[in-house]
Amino acid sequence: MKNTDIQISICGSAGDGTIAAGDILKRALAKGGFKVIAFDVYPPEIRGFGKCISRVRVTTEQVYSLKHHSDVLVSLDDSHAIPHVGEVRDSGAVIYEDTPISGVLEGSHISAHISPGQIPYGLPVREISEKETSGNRSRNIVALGYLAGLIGMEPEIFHETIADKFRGKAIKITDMNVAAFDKGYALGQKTFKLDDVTVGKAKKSRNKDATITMMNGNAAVVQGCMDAHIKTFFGYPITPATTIMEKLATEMPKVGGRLLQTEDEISAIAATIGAGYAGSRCATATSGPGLALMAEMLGLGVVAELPSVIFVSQRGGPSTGLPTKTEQSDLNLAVYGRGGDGQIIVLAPTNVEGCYKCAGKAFEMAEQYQTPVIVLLDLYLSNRFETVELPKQSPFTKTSNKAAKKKDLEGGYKRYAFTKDLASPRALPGQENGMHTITGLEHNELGRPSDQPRMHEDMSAKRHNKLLAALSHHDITIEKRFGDEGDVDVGILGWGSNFGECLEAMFKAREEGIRCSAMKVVMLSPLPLGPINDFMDASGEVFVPELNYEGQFANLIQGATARSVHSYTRVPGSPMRVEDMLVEIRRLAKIKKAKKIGKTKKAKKKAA
Amino acid sequence: MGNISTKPVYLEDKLAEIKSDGKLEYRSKALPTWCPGCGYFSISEGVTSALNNLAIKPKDTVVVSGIGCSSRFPFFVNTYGFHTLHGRTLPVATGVKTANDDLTVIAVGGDGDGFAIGGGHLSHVARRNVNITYILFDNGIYGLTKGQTSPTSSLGFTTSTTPYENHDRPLNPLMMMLSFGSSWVGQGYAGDPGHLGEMIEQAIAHRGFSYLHILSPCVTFDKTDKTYGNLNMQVKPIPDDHDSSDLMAAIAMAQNVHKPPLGLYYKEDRPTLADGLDEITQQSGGGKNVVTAKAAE
Amino acid sequence: MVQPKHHVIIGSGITGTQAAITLRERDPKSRITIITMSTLLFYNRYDLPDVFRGRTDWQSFLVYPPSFYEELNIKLRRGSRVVNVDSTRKEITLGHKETIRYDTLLVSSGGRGYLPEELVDFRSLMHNFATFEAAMNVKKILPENGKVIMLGGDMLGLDLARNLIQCGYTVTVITGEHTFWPHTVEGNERKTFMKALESMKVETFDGDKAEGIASIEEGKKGKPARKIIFKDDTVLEGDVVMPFFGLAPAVEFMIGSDADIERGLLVNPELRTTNEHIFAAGDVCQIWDKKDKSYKFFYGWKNVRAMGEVAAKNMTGDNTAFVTTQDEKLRLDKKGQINSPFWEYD
Amino acid sequence: MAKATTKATTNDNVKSRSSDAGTPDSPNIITDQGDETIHYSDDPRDIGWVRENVPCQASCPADTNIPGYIRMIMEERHGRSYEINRDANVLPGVLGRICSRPCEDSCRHGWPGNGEPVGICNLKRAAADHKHTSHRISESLYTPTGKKIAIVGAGPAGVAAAHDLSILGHDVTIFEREEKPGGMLQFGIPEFRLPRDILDLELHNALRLGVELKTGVNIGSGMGDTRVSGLLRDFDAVLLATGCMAATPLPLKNSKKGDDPSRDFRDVEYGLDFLLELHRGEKKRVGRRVAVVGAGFTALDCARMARRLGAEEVTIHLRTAEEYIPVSKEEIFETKREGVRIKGLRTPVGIVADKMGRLTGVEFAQNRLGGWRANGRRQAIPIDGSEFVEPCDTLIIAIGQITVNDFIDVKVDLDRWSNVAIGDNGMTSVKGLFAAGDYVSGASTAIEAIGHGHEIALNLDGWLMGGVRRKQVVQVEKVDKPLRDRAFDFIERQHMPTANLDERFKSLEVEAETGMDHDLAKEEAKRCYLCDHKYSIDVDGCIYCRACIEVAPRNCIKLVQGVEINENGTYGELEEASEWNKVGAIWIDNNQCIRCGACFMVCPTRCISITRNQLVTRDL
Repeated sequence: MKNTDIQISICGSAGDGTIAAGDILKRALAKGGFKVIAFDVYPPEIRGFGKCISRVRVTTEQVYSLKHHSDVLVSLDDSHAIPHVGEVRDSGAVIYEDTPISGVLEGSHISAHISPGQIPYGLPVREISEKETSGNRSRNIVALGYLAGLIGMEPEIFHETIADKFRGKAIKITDMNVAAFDKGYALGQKTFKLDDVTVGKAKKSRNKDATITMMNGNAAVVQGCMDAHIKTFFGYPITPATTIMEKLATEMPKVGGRLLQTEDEISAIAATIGAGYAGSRCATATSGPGLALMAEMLGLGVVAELPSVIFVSQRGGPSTGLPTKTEQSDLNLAVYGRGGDGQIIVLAPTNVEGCYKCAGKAFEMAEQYQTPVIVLLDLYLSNRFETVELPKQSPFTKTSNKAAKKKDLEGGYKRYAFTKDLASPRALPGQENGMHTITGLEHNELGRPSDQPRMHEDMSAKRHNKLLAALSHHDITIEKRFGDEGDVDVGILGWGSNFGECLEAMFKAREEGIRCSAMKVVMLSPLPLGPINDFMDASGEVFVPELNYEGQFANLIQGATARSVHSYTRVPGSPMRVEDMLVEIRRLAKIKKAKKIGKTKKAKKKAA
Repeated sequence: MGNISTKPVYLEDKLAEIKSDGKLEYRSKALPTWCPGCGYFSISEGVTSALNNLAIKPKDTVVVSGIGCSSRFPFFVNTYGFHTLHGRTLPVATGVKTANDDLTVIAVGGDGDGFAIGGGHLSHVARRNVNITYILFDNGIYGLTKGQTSPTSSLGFTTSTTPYENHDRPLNPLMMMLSFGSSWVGQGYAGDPGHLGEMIEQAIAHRGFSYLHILSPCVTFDKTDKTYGNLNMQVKPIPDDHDSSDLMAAIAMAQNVHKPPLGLYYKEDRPTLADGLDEITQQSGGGKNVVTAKAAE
Repeated sequence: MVQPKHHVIIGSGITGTQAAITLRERDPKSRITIITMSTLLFYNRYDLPDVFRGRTDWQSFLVYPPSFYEELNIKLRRGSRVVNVDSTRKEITLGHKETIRYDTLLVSSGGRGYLPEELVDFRSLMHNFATFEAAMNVKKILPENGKVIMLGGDMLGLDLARNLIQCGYTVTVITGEHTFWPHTVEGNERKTFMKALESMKVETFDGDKAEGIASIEEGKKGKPARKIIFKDDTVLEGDVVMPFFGLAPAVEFMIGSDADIERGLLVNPELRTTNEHIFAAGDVCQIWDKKDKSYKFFYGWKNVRAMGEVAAKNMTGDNTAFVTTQDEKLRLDKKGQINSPFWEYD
Repeated sequence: MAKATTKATTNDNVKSRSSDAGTPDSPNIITDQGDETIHYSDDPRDIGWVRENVPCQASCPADTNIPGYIRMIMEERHGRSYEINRDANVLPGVLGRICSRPCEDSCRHGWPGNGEPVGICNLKRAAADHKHTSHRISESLYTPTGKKIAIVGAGPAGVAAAHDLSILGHDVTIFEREEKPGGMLQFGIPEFRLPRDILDLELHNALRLGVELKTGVNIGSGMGDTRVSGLLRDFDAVLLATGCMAATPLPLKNSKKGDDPSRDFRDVEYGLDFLLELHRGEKKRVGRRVAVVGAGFTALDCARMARRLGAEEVTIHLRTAEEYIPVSKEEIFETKREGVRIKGLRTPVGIVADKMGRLTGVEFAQNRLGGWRANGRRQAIPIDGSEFVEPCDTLIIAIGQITVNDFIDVKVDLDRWSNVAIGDNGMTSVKGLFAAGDYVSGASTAIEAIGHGHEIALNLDGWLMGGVRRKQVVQVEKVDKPLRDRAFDFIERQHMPTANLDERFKSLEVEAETGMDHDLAKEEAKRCYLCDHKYSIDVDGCIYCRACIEVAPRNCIKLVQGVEINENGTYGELEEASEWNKVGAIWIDNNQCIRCGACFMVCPTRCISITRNQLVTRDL
């Protein structure tokens, strides 16, 4: 049986239910046992009339990014979908409305743009929707049903997913949508299928200790928080981090956790740090503009050595920037963005499963090293859906507090005692004999204000060096290498959400015969310099692709290693094109070859 | 509210009337991007009518906003506009007005922008009596970020961040603004565009800080609470015998949140920020106010 | 600058496609658009019986690959139904409400299977053979060695019949006035050809003798899927019932235009309709025959392709008259089997 | 933009509502006393609105309030539906079967993109079929005037006029040549299309208010004939409605007398005479192969009748083509289904007979199509030398009817087609002598005759009474909420059930169409857009939020900056605006509106209102 690898794009105007249709599609297919990677693009407008695209790639085997060409395009709004007809491959399907409301000028209908190699499927979406529901709101579901019927997916999993989607609404709403789906489905089944898009069988997982689910990065963060027994959360809505708070708002009260929407980010981080002081596992979530607002309070977290976890989902910047577009341009802000020497831990997961791990580990590290921990995601990863295997048993500790013991408390408790591992035993409010005062001022071991030069040097060293221990952290993958082993022509050093594209590019390059490997760096601060240097030693040319303009990661690496890399930066607001990266890799492989030949010639000359 | 008469209306008569009226001059070319049915359309209509009726030229008007659905407003009127940062509307507006007294400055914003993130600024702009108009679009929800609870969300209201009901008691903006010292406080309703237009006109005409609170349904994210259907049943006009110079009566009336009275609550004439600044200039023995001098030319 | 002309062709069959090729040769800079209801690119319907030989990949039926249309810069509007032609504004309205302006228009929408009005009530119990999709549908439901009842028995049907028989199916033709359409075969000649049919193992049943069909019904469980009941109470059973009563021109969308219609679009030998910008070619038109002084249909692959070429020439300023090149006689080959020029194509 | 010059004068026309409540002219009056719910207007823009927006009514020669009666079927008030019909046309059950249906050609549901027209005619019949068995006819009678009126001819025009005039208080006497009333309905239409019991019942109901019917009376100048001059002396007014009862002759080659082959050949006859004789009770025979020449209902009726009389091959020969003949597609389909074949582009030019004088064939010339004639029909031009022969045993010629004037013994002015000339009020050149129906207009349709009879009756009354007593105004009535569901728009046109072919041929009386049952009729009634409903936006209350446009099923609500005003004061095209500062109003484009009600439901300021706008006749 052929492996399934289908990418479906649904494109419409905001309000058409584009994203909702994509959501049902990916949930249903994940339920059916497929691997799913999905990413939506939606406009910054309120509901307005902007373009929405939901892209879902469904596969039998694990893949790492979306494809550049889709197999099916569903148009819910021609004006938005027409520019995307070209992304459908030859013999792929284009599904569209063939009974629009009003007349259109020549060329304004999508059928005018379908190339001879693509297969057109027109259907009266709106009419069917209105017929079934007396309204046009179910057009997306009708189109989805048609798609499912056409390429032969199981209707039952869709019924369940639709019921889930509309749970809590009137039963009539669910019934109407199921009816709309079925009408579309029946029509799709009846339609003579001419494209070559087919669905194979899904593979069943064998891991008994894991549950397979489909979720996006933000949901994985939430799952990580929940498995790490989060207690308090304070947040302020901001795209694209809002859904973390929304989900936690549902989940946390169920296990006695508390969540509060504060009036702004300033208040959110303040409350988070306050809760951390009180010993609660706590977090907040924001994006670049909110992180900027939090900078001052994070400085307090550093100097006061209090645990807090900040989930940051990056979007296009600077300032309000591109609220609904993805970018990796808050690296500098996360790593450096505080007044004074304010080093903290920054983790950047590269996929949805990583979001889960990093979220849980962030709490452990924050407590263990008594520091704010930023988990750096971006819109692409926050909203990208993947099927993941999550352990049935939580792998995270309930607390990693280095609690002040009886002997620590005897004879004047030193909140900032210099110890071997540099993390001081911590007393929590309510603990007997542990009373102390926290301040943003520089302080001595007791926590009392001190402006002595030696104290500032020692405390600065303490705050800096205690974090280095996190580099030897056994429980988290700080760096990991894929592809060819040993010396390679091109080594790709990637980080964050973009690493999926790096992997796809690496695999493609290897297919072309280029010796190539890719390494991901998950911990951005402090930086795992040892393995990075090793990787650079093994790589003829080091290729560092990332989604920001300045090459923030490349600069970080170059600054830390004093070695040069090939920085490759793009800021399209969308994921990087694998094809474009491949062009660059080929170019670098040629440079490497030329150098090799040069070297050999030189060597021969020498010998002669 | 709506034409319940069966008497026919003739389009060409109506169009001629609207064209000669001049209101359209205050609209931008671009169509508003609010969700169809949004109460903000009503406010937009009211503001343009009011400016037109008061004969304030578009060039002399500045509309300042922050972040949120309502803060898109400057894009839909044909005046000077300033779309600033979340919650920071009022300080920017104060700066604009202080720089040029001749401008009519209208600050617009929503309940989240004004009473959550920007709440700290409210009290100060009110007590200083900056001569600007603050039009507060209250839909009791965060629309732009797709439906979270706001400071004016009702108790028990369910949103995506209060999935188990909102337990935070909503603010009483009218009482706050009355107590902060707003020199003009009134309330309108998007579902009653006629009355709303009159209120906006009065608010702009007032010399001093005027605060107009507008109840406006979010048709997309609030299907249960502050809907047109519910508000239509709740709102009522302020009784004719209300004395708008009586602050205590106004505060008492502001308590009636279940049957919100529509109209002018309180009005007081007192020196504005600019008056005070002029006074200080004089006291310090300095020269003539630069702003006024410019205007005099 | 002079705008390039927009030639629009309705119908993507052999006539329309040939016209597009000729138009491109003669007017390299023009815009050419072919509008068709089909979702497929042009294929020969003559090939369709191959479906029963297991040729079921639609791509193998395509006469030209997709790149052909791109190379010739021919715009294809598939899945599009023409609902109106406004000849005063020179505009075509499609089913999805898009309007397309043309400078010259060629109507080559062909014909669709005619079904006598008295059989219309039973339409849902019959299967047609007009498109690839329809052919695949018949193939799907016809059991191995199954039996096909063919009504009418025009030459399209008889072609299918001989192919089906070679594939091991049985075929019964209910004969009547449409048998051998478009050939006119009467008297003794008809008897000869009927016999020849039998020698080709086509079973025949004289429908007229049985006073015509009274009804078509679904067969009982375990029995063949269809039964035909004649007015004289004769009953015939089969797995599939297929009507083959010749073609009726597809012209309904032209009713609002000022091109004349009788059964088909009426054209002069240069294939011009009564509107100077509208031409018609193929099975959809009736061509004025000066000699016979009547409007005549010309069927067959050679004819309709020639018509496409003639129309294209005349659309680009020529004045060529269409002359049929096809022998219209039904004949017997050396083995005594029926052969028809209607079945011949390159 | 055209500037409006007409100012509303509607205030002058507002009358007290209470006096109208419950009169047959104003059905369904909302009796709620709270606010003004009924308004009357004679503003040309309002009358124009109804004329343009209720296309079915506008195209009905009798001005039938079609949305009104269809709505009643929807409400299962078949009796009320029947009475609304009867206001315009006293023979609903008859017309529900044989009407030429100009309304369906103009029905909004049949406009491009909207699907197929509503089965208006079938519903008319359904109302008649399903009204209660003890249905009470409502007539509002006027006080007797003492005036006496004679009507010549009891065809549809005469009967319609007689009915109306008797209601208006006049004493009416009808003189009819045949033994039974009904004219062409009684003698020209086969029973398989119109059962005679239905016809007789409705004729009886039309005339039973006191009209005196004298049958078997020949009006003419011969012996024993009643003379028109005498009637003019004995009555205050005389109305001629004698119809078009003579067949148009067809001159053919080989016919001795040149102009009328039916006199030379036994097997050649005129369709009209064929049907008249059949319905007077004569036994008719046809050969095995019948050729019918003609393109109207009569030709189709003769062909179908020939099949029933045993002909095996019946062919209708057309001069033009099927596309261009004035008969509904359903009728053509049923005709073909009965085995009749239709062949086009041929003009009969001669008769072919054997030595015995028996018909063996007809000679035709091949035609080509010519231009359009003034009446909207195609011209056919025979081609020289293209003659050919079609064999047949019987030839029926049904190419039209003409009027006969030789029965009038007073001098009356004729028009250039030799029809009687009448003035605007229907009066001929002779004082007190009026004319109506086909007799005036030449052969037309039953509904045109009824419409004309109706109209002339009102004029005649005006003349007799010294002034018009009634006037047409628009009654604007509030409707609380939309009466339709969007889903209704997707209901397919319901087809008229028919008898199967075997059944039909069992006897000449078996009705081919069997009528819609209760549920089928209701389903079809749902399809009516109720075009008399007007959705309007109160611009003063509109906040331009476009909620209505969002839910609109078509491009029916528009941002407008101007509007064309037609010369007659009605609205033309809306001028749309795309820029916000040009948008004067959001307005419902009534041409596009399909009355689905979606906009009404969503309007946040409730500024959309629905009114039912009906033309009513009010006493002055």
